[in-house]
Amino acid sequence: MTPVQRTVTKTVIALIGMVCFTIALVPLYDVFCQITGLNGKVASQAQPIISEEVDTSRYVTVQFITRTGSGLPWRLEPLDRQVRVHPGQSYKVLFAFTNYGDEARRGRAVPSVSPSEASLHLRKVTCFCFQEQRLEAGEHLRLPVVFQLTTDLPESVHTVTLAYTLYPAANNPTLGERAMPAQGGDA
Amino acid sequence: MWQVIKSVLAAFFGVQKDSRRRSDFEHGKPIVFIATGVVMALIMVGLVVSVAMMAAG
Amino acid sequence: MRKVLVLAVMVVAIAGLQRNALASDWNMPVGVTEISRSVYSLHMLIFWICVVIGVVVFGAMFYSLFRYRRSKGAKAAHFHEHTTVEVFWTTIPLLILVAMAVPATATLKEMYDTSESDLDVLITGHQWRWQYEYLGEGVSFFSNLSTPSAQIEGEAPKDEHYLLEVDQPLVLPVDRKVRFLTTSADVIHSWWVPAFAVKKDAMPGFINEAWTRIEEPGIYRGQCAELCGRNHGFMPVVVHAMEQDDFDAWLAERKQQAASAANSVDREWKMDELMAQGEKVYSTICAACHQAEGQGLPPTFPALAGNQALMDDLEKHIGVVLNGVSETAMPAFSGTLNPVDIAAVITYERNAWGNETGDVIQPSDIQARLSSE
Amino acid sequence: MAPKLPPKAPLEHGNSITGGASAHEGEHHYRSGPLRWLLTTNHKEIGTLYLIFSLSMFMVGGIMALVVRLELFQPGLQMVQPEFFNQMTTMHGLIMIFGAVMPGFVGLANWMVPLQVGAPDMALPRLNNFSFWLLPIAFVLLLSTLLMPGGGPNFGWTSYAPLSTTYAPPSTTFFIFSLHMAGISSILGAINIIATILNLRAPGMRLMDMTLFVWTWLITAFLLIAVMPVLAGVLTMMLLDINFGTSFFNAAGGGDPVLFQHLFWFFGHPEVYIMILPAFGIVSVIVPTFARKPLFGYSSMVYATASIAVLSFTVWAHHMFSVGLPLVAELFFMYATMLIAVPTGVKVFNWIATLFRGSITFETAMLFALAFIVLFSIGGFSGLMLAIAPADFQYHDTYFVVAHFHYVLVPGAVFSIMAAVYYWLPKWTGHYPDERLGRWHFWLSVIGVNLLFFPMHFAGLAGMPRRIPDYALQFADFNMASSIGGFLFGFSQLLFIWVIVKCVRGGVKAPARSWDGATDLEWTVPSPAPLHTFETPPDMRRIES
Repeated sequence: MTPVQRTVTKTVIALIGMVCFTIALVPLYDVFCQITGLNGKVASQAQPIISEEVDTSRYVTVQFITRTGSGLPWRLEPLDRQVRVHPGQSYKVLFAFTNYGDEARRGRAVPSVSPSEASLHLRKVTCFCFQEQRLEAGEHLRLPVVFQLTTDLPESVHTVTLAYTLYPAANNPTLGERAMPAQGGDA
Repeated sequence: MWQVIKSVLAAFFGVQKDSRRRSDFEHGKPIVFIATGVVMALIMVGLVVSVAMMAAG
Repeated sequence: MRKVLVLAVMVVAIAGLQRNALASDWNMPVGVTEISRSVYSLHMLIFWICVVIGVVVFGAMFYSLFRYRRSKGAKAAHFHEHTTVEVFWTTIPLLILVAMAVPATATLKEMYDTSESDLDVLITGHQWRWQYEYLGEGVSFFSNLSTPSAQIEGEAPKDEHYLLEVDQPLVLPVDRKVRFLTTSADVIHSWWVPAFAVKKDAMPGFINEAWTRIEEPGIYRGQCAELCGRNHGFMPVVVHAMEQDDFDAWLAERKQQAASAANSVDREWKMDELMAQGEKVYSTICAACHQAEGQGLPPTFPALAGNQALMDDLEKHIGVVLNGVSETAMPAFSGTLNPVDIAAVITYERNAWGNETGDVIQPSDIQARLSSE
Repeated sequence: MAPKLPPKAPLEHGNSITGGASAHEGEHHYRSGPLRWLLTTNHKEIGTLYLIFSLSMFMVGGIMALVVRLELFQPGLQMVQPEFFNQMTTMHGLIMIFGAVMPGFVGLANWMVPLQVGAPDMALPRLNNFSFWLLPIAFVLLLSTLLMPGGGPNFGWTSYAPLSTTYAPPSTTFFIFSLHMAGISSILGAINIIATILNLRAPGMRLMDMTLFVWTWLITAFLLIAVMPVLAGVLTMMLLDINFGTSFFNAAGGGDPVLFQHLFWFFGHPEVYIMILPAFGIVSVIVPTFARKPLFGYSSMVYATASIAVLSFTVWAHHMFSVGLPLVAELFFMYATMLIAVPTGVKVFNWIATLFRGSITFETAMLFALAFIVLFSIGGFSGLMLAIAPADFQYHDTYFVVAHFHYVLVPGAVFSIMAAVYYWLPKWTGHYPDERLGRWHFWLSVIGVNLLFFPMHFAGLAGMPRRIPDYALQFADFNMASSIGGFLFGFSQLLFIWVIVKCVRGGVKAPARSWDGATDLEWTVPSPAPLHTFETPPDMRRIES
């Protein structure tokens, strides 16, 4: 190999390395979000409850916000708009799903947590957001979210807001889709 | 090795003596400098992250 | 020639600087919150640091340029390094920056402390309006640009608050910690009020937080700060801050209105009532995309006037308005407009601009569709 | 208006060390006419092609900027509708970055890197031809989207999802293809430049003997290799989201629009340095020439460049302070951004120390380089202000940001390219550019550019968001001043074209060493540089001081 060929080969190897790195960035981002709680992303599958002593010395307000995106004739409402919880204890909150359209549809609730620091300390045992839901025309359904705030939640957090946005599920999931894992959750 | 680290530190700082860099470029292998540079960059990132975490309290 | 120019530039710069200090519309507003004042002082601090560095550096530069002109017989020296000097002028900026970072960090931490709020407002960005929802109060409404299009098109003189006025401002109490939760129904928007130093992106599917504590009653104006499509420049933010008592009265009145609107759903509406109401709703909500005469802006925004496929299919028309169309700019209005407005606007669309279906949609019909039973 | 080709035989011999010009001209057979330009593998011809392409894209992007400034001359919608306005701002950004500034620097590298390292040509001449011709194809495709139904890209050059995916016009697929092509062109160009610098240096020329221009380009080329794949990746994800139903950036499918911004700015911030490092190199070559004094702190300059390049990978999220990052992330990116200001400052100090006790003359090239130092520093100052995260909440997405990056890119990158053109025109054409016209061009540009961009600081601070076609009345004066400045700056570039054309056609003959303070290797070959130079490499060991 001439020196030029050697240099070009090395450069191309570096280039291929960067291409691989770019492809890896997407899963890396997800991992990074899970570790740091960046962007209020929460685990997309069920986590076990940690049995720890309930911190009865403080209350944290947990708010629920629900929204429906375009194209899905559904309504989603929490039965309790907000609850006051002790860190360490697990709670169950019911959400009412209604399909007021005239055909069966599949939908998916996308979760978000604010402040994002709190997402590290929120464990969900059960959530309808772990998988798609299917509702018949006019069907009415109550589904639970069972969650726990861990006791190491920073003292500065007094309010945690959980938001769920309903979107129509893609009818035919295509290649490469980063679908929410279907396992976990009993809802 | 210490010389390499010193040179790379100087690079981060952006100041280097002419004689110093002459010897760098005559005796050092570029790959050593690049590798040290990358490692030092990572250390610096770690350092700034820990400062940020401390500041965030 | 050159000297005259340099002199002129300097005079203009100094004059500009002085006006800058006097007139606040040349500078960042000081604002009406503690945070906005800290931000302002950070801004002025870093500004003056830059000015001082600039004067020293450019001073040295222009001195060298003037003093060492070859035309004045300057002979070039041949030094090309001086480590002490270099270390010195690397360290100084570093120290200045550390000094800057300390107050900046403190202010940032303050901005991030959204805890223990007195009032929570959910702000949703839509193409191209803001929706405000007072969490737990059951009050929610859209805030639309109210500047008439005649002013934008230059057919009428422009008001004082041209493009910064809305039909329904966000009303907030003063001296209360208000927490904003921002999200979006479509693309990314950014909710910004300079007087509060609050700017937070509204992301579809995600929730962001910000907060403010307004100290002075008044009307504060801002704009959407993130490019969100065609009418990005036409979705202002207006906040009306008032004393707690006035705010309570306003909120009660709002709830009253919502209740009476709910009552009017059950009665039979006449065609001309629906058309009148529908025209109002259409012009504030729909006209931005589908245009004043229903001609649309194909291919992104389909025409409604003469849209035979839609006129032949009433069910589809109602479905689209209620639920929106996924992956397009058409939002769902079932959760954001009341049944009267939805019935009215559909009736209007089916009977205006040459669409003569004669359909009259009753609010009670819409209400029935939205209820599960 | 094709410029005169470099003559095949040297007109005159300069004080060449090694007789740099080739004597084997007769052996080559040249096609004539357009085919010659289409198939050329000569670095000087390809460099010329790049520069002509860059200049024409500068004009096209400039016309778009003038459409924007015309609409913003007064409040109200007068000339264009908002969707066309958005297409103009987007296209202006894309064309200026990928069509004007980057190819401008690549053109200069093509011409000058082989001459400055004593190489006969680029290391991979045929690849060089291919890299260039990708560009016109890419940009014809990009411009053609304006004529497609729904118009061209209208989501800003940053193309934030989902505005650029779910809500984008149908032409977005073509926009993605054209940027892919421009990206491939940049990558191939970078590989070529790296191979040339690392392998084809004249015998005895060590890395630390290279000019700063070559150094900065070497580092820039590595940056290109590192970040262009990221751009390609993010564009491909957009393509998949739009056409193949994936949900990388679509919240509805479990994706995240913030991911787009992280990926984009991980490319985008080093890209900013890709557009300014070669400018540092140019200024570091021109200032010593006209101060007749060696560059102060050469090693520091090289080290600072490397340092900036490395740090540029750690600051991307300072473009995203308002997207709702966690506090720790905000602090990290604020501190890292402050740090990167230090090596940048060192460069400015070094240039001034180079001027100090020099013997300074003010040729047009020097004027542009001096204006670069001052005006780029102003852009640097506003950059420092933008780094302060709490204050950035007020500056972000306003005209203050527009003012900042235009100060860095126009009197920064663009002025440096103009300085380089005035500096090397004698080498390219054999004639000095017209000094009187050059001065007119310089002063009109400086006044125009400041009138254009300085008031934008005030408009932004007063609260004017960027990317809006119409604005509230309190911003009217600033915008009118900006628009007047814009037209002044825009039309004074016609003077630039005139200077170049005039210089190509004739003028005062330039000797090999066209500037008396110039010491680099390119000044040892005749002016104009013959088509083939350094076929016998200059032996640097013999001229070792």
